[in-house]
Amino acid sequence: MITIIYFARLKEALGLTSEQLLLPDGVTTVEGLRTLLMQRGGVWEKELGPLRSFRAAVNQCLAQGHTGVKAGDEVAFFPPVTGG
Amino acid sequence: MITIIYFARLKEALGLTSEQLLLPDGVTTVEGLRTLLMQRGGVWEKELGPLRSFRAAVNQCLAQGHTGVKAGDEVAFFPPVTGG
Amino acid sequence: MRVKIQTEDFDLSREIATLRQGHPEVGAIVSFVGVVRDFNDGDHVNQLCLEHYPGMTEKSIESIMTSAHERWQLVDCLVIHRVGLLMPLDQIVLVVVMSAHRGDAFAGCEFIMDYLKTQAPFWKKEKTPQGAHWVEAKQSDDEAAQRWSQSVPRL
Amino acid sequence: MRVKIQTEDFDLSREIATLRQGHPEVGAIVSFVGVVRDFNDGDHVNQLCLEHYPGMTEKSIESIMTSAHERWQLVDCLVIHRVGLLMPLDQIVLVVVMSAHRGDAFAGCEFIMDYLKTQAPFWKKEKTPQGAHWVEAKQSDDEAAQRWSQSVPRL
Repeated sequence: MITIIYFARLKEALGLTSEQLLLPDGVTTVEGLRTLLMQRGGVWEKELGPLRSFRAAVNQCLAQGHTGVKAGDEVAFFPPVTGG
Repeated sequence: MITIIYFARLKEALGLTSEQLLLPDGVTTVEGLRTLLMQRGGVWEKELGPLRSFRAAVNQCLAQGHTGVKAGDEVAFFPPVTGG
Repeated sequence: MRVKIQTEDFDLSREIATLRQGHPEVGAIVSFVGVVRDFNDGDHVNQLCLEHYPGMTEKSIESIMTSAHERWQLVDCLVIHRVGLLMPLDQIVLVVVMSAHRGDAFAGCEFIMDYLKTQAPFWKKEKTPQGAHWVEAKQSDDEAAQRWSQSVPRL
Repeated sequence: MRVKIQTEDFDLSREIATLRQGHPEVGAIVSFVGVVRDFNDGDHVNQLCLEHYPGMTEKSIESIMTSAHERWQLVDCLVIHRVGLLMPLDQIVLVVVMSAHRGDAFAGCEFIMDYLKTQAPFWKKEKTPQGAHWVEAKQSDDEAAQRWSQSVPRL
């Protein structure tokens, strides 16, 4: 089980602030997780597709596509940050 | 007639805050004025000599040795500044 | 090293006075205050709503401040970032960096701001007469942060 | 553009609030506060006495601020410099620079401080238990000011 959190534009577009997901075998990275979510189609495919720019964090640290993901992790997807 | 003002270490060493001086013929630059003052000897020679580092201003603008000096000017001699 | 994420406003003088306590070696204090402009890319901004990722926000800012301490001789630093609803002219963010000497304080403060802009998880939503929209990230902010990764130290 | 030479202390928050009035386009405010350190080159500083050249001080600082306005997009700036007797931990100098964007505000503020250190006619006298002495100018301050005369603009 992993926790996925969505922020800002992604949260609104997906209509979801967070979800708990059983990690399927073979999904071991952020990129793998993104591909899995995009298979939901529709807004998922659009928001997490290559045309939309977004960032990910694993356990509250900025992550890359190849960053590992395992049961118990907190994964977040969000747009590029605009604070300050 | 020109006004000469002294500040900080120079003022204390020379025992003088300012003086009014009739500019002799031939003294037309800051360097010329400095040479004139050094001819007073003693502490003047020591404080305005090449071993002591000091700065000059003419009419309240930082000046170089070749900066012109004429009757009516306000000339200042002082150590390198240490504000801020 | 302190990070505060809060909805309330802050007072710069008071924050500096608190930060200075017990640090007689400080000679230079550089502060950055970011405020809500009344005009933004031509649209009249009525309100700004700031969302953040609790937990990660504090962690990422602490990590940026730790990097600043490793690169320059800093005595202490503070970041305050407001979240929630903000109005034009409101203060959004404060970065204070103290050092014995001014060069370190300037560099440390600008470094923290540049990384905060690109790495701390905040998102701004603008509400204008034309409707609400999420603010897009700026290329110039990425470039500002990247220049610090050059190995050549600035004077 | 304002210059104040004064014996009284100043309040940073209040000075910024005054400076911001009528400037809704400001997004970034960078401030530098210089304070009297309790230790200076190993000697315990009891007091600092600041002398200046009235008239030239204001002119030279205004000239530095004008240069900063020519080099960067600044909205307004303020310099306050105290003179007379100062105690350890006292504030000595304040530079505030406001701009639409932070890069300009940081550069303008550091530029003004660097030139103020080398061109504005102030002199510090330290009174320590070992006696009073005039503070010597620092080579590093000249170097800090000189880097701005390179024609390559900073990012």
